[in-house]
Amino acid sequence: MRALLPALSLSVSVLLALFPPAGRAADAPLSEVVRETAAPAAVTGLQARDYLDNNDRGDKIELSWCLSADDGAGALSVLEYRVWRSQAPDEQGELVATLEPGTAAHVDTGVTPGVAYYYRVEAFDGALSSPAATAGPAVGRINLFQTSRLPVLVLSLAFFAMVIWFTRLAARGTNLFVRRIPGLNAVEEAVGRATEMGRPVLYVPGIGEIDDIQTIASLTILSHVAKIAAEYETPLIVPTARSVVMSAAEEVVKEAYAEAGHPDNYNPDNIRYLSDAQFAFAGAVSGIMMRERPAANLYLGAFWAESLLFAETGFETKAIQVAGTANVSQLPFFVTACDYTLLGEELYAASAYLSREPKLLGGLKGSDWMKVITICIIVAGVVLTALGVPQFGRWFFTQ
Amino acid sequence: MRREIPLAITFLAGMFMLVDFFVPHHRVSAAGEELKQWGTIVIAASILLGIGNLIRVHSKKIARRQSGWGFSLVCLSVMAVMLWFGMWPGAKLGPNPLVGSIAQGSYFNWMYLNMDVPLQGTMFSLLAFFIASAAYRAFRLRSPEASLLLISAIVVMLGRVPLGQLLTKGLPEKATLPWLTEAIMTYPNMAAFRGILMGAALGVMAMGLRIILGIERSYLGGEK
Amino acid sequence: MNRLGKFLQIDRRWIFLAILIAVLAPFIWPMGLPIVITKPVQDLYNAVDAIPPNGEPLFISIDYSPSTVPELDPMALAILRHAFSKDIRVAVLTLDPAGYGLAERALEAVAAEFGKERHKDYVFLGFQPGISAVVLGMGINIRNVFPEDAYGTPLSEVPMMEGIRNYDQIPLLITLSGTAVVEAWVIYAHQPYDAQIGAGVTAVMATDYYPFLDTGQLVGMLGGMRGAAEYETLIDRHDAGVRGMDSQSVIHILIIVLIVVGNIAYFGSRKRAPETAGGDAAA
Amino acid sequence: MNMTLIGTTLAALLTIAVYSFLYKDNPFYKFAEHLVVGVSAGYYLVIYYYNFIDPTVVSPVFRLRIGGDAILLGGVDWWMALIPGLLGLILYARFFPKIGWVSRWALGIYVGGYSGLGIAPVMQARVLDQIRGGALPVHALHTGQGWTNLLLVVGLLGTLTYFFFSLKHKGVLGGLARIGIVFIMVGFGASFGYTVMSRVSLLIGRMNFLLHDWLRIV
Repeated sequence: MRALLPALSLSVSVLLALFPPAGRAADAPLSEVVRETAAPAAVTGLQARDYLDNNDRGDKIELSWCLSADDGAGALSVLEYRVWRSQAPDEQGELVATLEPGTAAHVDTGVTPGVAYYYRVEAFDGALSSPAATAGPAVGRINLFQTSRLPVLVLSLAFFAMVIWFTRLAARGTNLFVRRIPGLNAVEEAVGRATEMGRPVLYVPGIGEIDDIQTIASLTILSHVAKIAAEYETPLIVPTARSVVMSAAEEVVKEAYAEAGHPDNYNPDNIRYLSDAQFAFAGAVSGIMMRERPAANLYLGAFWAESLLFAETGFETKAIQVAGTANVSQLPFFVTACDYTLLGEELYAASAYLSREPKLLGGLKGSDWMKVITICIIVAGVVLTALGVPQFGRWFFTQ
Repeated sequence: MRREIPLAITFLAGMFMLVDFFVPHHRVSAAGEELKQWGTIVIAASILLGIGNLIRVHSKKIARRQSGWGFSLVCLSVMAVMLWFGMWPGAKLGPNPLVGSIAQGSYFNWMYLNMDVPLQGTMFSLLAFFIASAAYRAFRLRSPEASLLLISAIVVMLGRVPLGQLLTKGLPEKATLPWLTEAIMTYPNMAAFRGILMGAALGVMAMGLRIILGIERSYLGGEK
Repeated sequence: MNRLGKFLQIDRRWIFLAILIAVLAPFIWPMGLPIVITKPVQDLYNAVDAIPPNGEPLFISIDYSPSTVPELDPMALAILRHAFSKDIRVAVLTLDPAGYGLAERALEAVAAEFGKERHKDYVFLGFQPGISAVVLGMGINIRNVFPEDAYGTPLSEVPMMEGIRNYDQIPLLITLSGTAVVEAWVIYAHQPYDAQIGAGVTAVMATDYYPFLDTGQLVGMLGGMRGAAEYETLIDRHDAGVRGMDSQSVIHILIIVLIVVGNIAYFGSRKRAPETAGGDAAA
Repeated sequence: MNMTLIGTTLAALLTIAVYSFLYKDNPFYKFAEHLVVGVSAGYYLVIYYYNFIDPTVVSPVFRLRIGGDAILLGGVDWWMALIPGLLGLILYARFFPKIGWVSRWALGIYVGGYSGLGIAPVMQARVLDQIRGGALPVHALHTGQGWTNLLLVVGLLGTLTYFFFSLKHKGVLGGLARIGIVFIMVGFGASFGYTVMSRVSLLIGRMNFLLHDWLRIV
């Protein structure tokens, strides 16, 4: 008996070498060959087509098939399905997926749009593969509009229309009402006090990058502050944490001094880049407060944790402090530690209000009426859900 | 022309990125990726602008022997040392260079971990002290609103630490501090922050639109 | 000015001293107060726990800088220990230039602790600037934004990254951050690509992200050192997070006492001497 | 003494130097303050160079890696990498008054691109999704869920009203805005509580470093 087994396997392997079963890898281990001599049944009905949800980038092809007859049954039980992809009908191509038994569909997400692909699917039982089912060509079609994002487009366009409309209205000289923003007058007052005391004004435009809207709003306010400072002939120190913000601040201040008729008083050394690192910046600004003793500290822009460090050090040096940020987590500190605070959106409103440029009010008014629309949609949503209309939530589900 | 070209560039770049969001076409996204890459390269290249300003301000201080010029010298020389340790090309030879490398174990990395990290962390932690003094001198029950702020702050401060949780241990679940904290976070806090989030989002979009359309141009430096 | 008014004006350095004592004392005499697990932490723990071992990797984005190390480093260590103890593969990246050294330090330390092998069990992808560009780019192909790992090995030669193409093959991505980077992951990875995002944030940012938990935009969240302490309790490996919780309790109580005393002194002094009342803040 | 021990001791001394600021401004603090500015400036410069300028501009343009130029930009030739390099360079045109205005082109690409990039995703994640999350069913007032949903809806509407600038806050509008400010203040309080936690954690972290990592007494 002991001699019989090797002899048997030898003869089988010779036979197999002469008449290989379809799909078998030529170097399959001998022992497995002994155990199994037939591959699992092939899958049937393989189909390949463009993935149809109209939102993809054309990089997906959807496959479906009927399970191999041996899936989940007997000794030839399928262990996995293997999906191959190629660009020619008779090529083996690249293995793109191995799937668990019981799977009869797959979305191939790695295709190049517009290229024709052929697919082969094989059932594999651990040793042998079934004959491959083939399908193709299938082409991933590129879509030009992502329909699932339609609600975003509709609301955005409505919003744009309102902003543009109000901006034009303002440009034509229509008086647009904006409610009083507490603390706005304090800015001028603070600069005035610094002048009386003969000490500089410190203006920190936040630590946001130039693409942060708060930074841009802050630069608009800075232009206004610089004009007052120039008129009062009070030094204005602007420390920044970003290089680009520094160069923009230089331009803004230089120009404000020129407009105020004091271009010679502009001191480039007072617009300083300190550090990109948050607390290196915070520490250095605290140092400026302790040593150069500004009498008015204005913190307007995007602030994070350094807010309280500034506000408390400024309190210690007895400066009058005005702050404003849309970073909500910092507002409690500014509110408690500073003399005046612009809350959230008031910062944007202030930039429109202070620049005395009616055009800028358009954005504010547009946002305001968008808020009304938002409120209406929420109320409508609440009512519709109460009435048992579920479509509402679905419409707002975007991807 | 000095004014129009940058505004046109802003408009085109902005509109393209806006359209990119709605168009899944791979060529559009590839071009969008490219444009974003350009933007970030501009920012990366800008860092020298700031460093240049830093060097100018401090070297002026040193040259004029202004008060504290010694500290300016510290600042500039440490920066030079960091650059030397980090980028000296001649030292890149050898399997595990200590100079000219930023890998773990190099001098550059050592300076970062033992100087930059502790200094920044410690400066940040100064806030714990400042919060205490602000709490003592500024948190007043001046108005009903201020009282609400204080009460909810105290509940959260107690509800999130083990000692506070022990205080209300025997009480029914809905009277315990952790439950109240969760309730404040999940209801009033969420409603308010959601509202602020939406409002701020509109502000951001309005400003974005104004920039693209060239209405807001202060970042380009004034009006001329 | 009366006595209460004077009490209000004490040198703030006494307050600083009180805080210093309050933080140091529990280190020397620990109280060992119990730690209750909250839902967002449990959710994140479960999400990590559900990742199959030696399969698709957990991605951790170390998006913090030196200033928030005390809060976020314990989280990174706890999550890494959890993953490695369950043989979950880990890929680490950073979107913060200052996070490079920190990410490397945390990953190498925990990997050595568990005897894990680079490129087989974990990979460090390094730093790429341009937050939204990187996050969006990873949705198309990780190799577009991280063509090689931090040490110059092409990703195609990293065995554990085989077949990992974009968010479809990432079971969970955890961002640890003290800034708005978390929102970038939600907006540019979860929204367009349906990536599963978890977050570990500083306590101060936690309030901002509660609305995202409710809508499922974040699967779970660790908030501050307390979150780290809870995670450490869940994996039963106490470290800096748990060690600090006693001090946290004591200082919170101290600050509340300061608020109460400050108010008593303020209103007490005002009743007798109304002219000292200074409206110093606008709400 | 090995490098690790020297490093930890140095870090501990710098930590103490920063804390000395709490007593008063002094030379040790000034030293630490200038040191950290220098170290971090050097750090950023080097990290940006290695991770960004080198792989995207310097390598593709100057080293002309054979067939491998395209690593980052998905099929971009080396000359394409010149464009962002030039954009970076023209930022420095501002130092030459005659061509200074060219530097605005680079800013235009950056600010314009990112403004456009931000609009739609912000509308989606912060407006649409939050509308979906905010419009909760409130009809089932016989259940606890109904009441909490009502609370959330009213709080949201109140907050939105508070930030409405176009009309004076009077009447119904004033009432809603008043509810809004109540919610905002409770939210701020919670935020304050969490921030206290956060800052205290940082302090604890530094103390843990001093006592555990450096002195090893706990």
